[in-house]
Amino acid sequence: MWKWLHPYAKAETTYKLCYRLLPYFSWLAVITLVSGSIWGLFYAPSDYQQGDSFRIIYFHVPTAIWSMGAYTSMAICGLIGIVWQIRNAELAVYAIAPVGAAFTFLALISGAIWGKPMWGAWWVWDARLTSELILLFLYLGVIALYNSFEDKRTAARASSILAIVGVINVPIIHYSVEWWNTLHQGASITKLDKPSISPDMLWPLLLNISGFLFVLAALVCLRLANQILINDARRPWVKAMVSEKTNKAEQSKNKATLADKE
Amino acid sequence: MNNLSTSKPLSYWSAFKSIFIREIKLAWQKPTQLVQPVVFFLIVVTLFPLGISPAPKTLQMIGPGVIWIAAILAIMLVVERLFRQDYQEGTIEAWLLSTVPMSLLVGAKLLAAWFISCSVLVLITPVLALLMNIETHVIPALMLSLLVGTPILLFVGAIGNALTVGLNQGGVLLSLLVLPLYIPVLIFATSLIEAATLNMSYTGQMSILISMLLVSCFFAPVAIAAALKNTVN
Amino acid sequence: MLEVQGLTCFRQNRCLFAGLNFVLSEHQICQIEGPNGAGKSTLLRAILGLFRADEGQIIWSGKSTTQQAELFLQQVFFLGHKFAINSDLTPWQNLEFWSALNPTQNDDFASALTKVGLTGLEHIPCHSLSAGQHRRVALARLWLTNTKLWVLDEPFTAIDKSGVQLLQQRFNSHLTSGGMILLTSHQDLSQEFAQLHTIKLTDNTGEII
Amino acid sequence: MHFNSISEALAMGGYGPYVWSTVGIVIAVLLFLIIHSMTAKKRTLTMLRLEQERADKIALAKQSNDDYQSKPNHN
Repeated sequence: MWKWLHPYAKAETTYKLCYRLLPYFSWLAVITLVSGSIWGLFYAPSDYQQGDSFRIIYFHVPTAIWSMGAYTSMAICGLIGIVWQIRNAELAVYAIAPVGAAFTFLALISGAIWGKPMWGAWWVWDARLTSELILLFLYLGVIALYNSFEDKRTAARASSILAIVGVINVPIIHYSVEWWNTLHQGASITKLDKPSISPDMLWPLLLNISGFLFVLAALVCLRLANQILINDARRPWVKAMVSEKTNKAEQSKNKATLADKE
Repeated sequence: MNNLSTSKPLSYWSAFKSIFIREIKLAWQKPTQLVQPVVFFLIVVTLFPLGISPAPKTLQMIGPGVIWIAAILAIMLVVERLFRQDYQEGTIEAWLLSTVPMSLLVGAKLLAAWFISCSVLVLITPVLALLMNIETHVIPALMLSLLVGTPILLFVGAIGNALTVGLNQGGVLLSLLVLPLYIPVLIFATSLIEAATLNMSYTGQMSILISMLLVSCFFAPVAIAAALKNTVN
Repeated sequence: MLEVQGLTCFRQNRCLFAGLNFVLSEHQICQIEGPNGAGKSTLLRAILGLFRADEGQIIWSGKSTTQQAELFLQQVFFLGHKFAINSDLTPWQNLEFWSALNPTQNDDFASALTKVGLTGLEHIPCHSLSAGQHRRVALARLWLTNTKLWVLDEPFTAIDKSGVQLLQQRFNSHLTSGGMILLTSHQDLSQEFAQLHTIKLTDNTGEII
Repeated sequence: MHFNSISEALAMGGYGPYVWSTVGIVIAVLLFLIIHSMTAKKRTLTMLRLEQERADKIALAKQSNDDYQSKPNHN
């Protein structure tokens, strides 16, 4: 029944929706990220224990939160795509994956840089950093799996299945790593958790958390639109777009040759 | 003779049984495939004392982890070729076209694969435990952890194999997909053994492992069936 | 009755066929023709649900096959490019295994293997058989199955003349007992089957709306 | 402002290199992602255009080949 509920116009509708939403997300992202970062970097008071190095929190925590959030939404899209056979949801999986991987990478790097002054080492097997590292592997798996299939439809479904399997594991991994961490290192190492944070510090953090969410949303809109374009390459509406582009290219070429002659 | 309406009733149980028996027969005909993971398991464990230190204290400390990592690698070998022949010969297609649910058929295959390849790994661990200088009272815990843990590894690995079986390059991609998913099992299993070494109760870790086994028993065949259906496309 | 309605299949963004319609009813045999890469195998696989069609429906006795997958599969016999014969098992074991998963009219493997001329080879592993014999093992299933619809992908390749004749006899007896056959072949079959229908797939790279 | 001067802000109480390198990396990665995503459409359309041209060429070649063969006395 669902198959009949999604007529082929729907891909085009989604494509247009992506571009309609894009400016809102982009502007919201710019406003929140710029204000949050400036507030956090220059105006928020410094932490009494960590000094000004704590300001890395404004980048580490949002990316860490949304790296997990992106994985979860990716898996939800995969599930919707597999269960209800909705092509656009399958396409969203690979639209989200690279952005999520980049966020995970940022969370890891910022965590490591923060760790250097805190622990005196770039890498400590801290619970959150370790699970971020494993999350990065999970993302890389999804991306690698998608790219190794020639047929992109098969690729989209395979990576959807992997994302679903992965998301069942994410909480288990998180929990197990946390547990392993307390077992092996006890409480001697300060975790990257925010200890009862003061409101002056919290507001910019919330701004940046929402800012990174908008960045994620905007990027996913762009990439999803592109995925739809690739998937629908043989449909008339995409063909019209391609031929329009061809005409434009020819026109500009003609202009160039005319200019040369003159 | 050509009456199209009468047919022998098809039972799920006999289908399950026939796949199980087929796997055993196949394994019996190709004993090298049966022995390979076991030998690999032994060799990998042997490398560690040579590479780190043969001091009994060190061996005792790293022993459980080493045995578990070696078991994971050995199972990766098993998993890598799990569905390959069936895929290449078209058996997977035939399964998909059978009226018996795919996940049941996959379950039979996995159960047989566990008996064929993984049970041997569990059985030879006492030998490895002696090599790694692990105290005798820890050996039952080690074997128990492998008994519960190896099916999880096999089931999760089979999902990875089902996803990549249609591709030419299997191995590296498979390990990228599967190894991160193995981490929780590794953590809980080694901590179970650690608890046993300290003469502490390990029911907590055991129950976590068992619940992971149940979850993977339930989900893996469904995921594998979906993945195989997708690969055959 | 098998009814294909508006079937459209893409493979890697290439349109194999679009809006394909045809009906196959009892006692009918239908041959799908076309050059290599025209999508003959894909069409067969799409009908069986092994390939996800982009558009269209397969109707089996009045209902969509996706709604009654199990009922449909109970009445279908498929022989593809790969014929699901394990090369380490014997012909006998292969048939035994196959019959445990598929609806059959009897379990008389001996006579089925005799029919396809494999007497005496029942109990040696399939990898020591020739390609043609390999194929015959797969074809022996035709004498065991009691499904209504046969979907056969190139059943005549790697088969000698007498084998082809034998197959055609079997097809005819299946057709007279109310079966239907859908097959791909490069051979011209109009001599052998009076009621033959053909579907031509051209090298279609067209578009659909 | 929490800091008294720009140079103090840049120093970040001695943690300047850490904080600013984080900011730099975040900006670099985000910029890369944004540019990569924004040019994706263009790349796709170019790819599809080339594909289309190739298909047209093949069709043309086939057409002329057919014409050639259909002529009765082409030798």
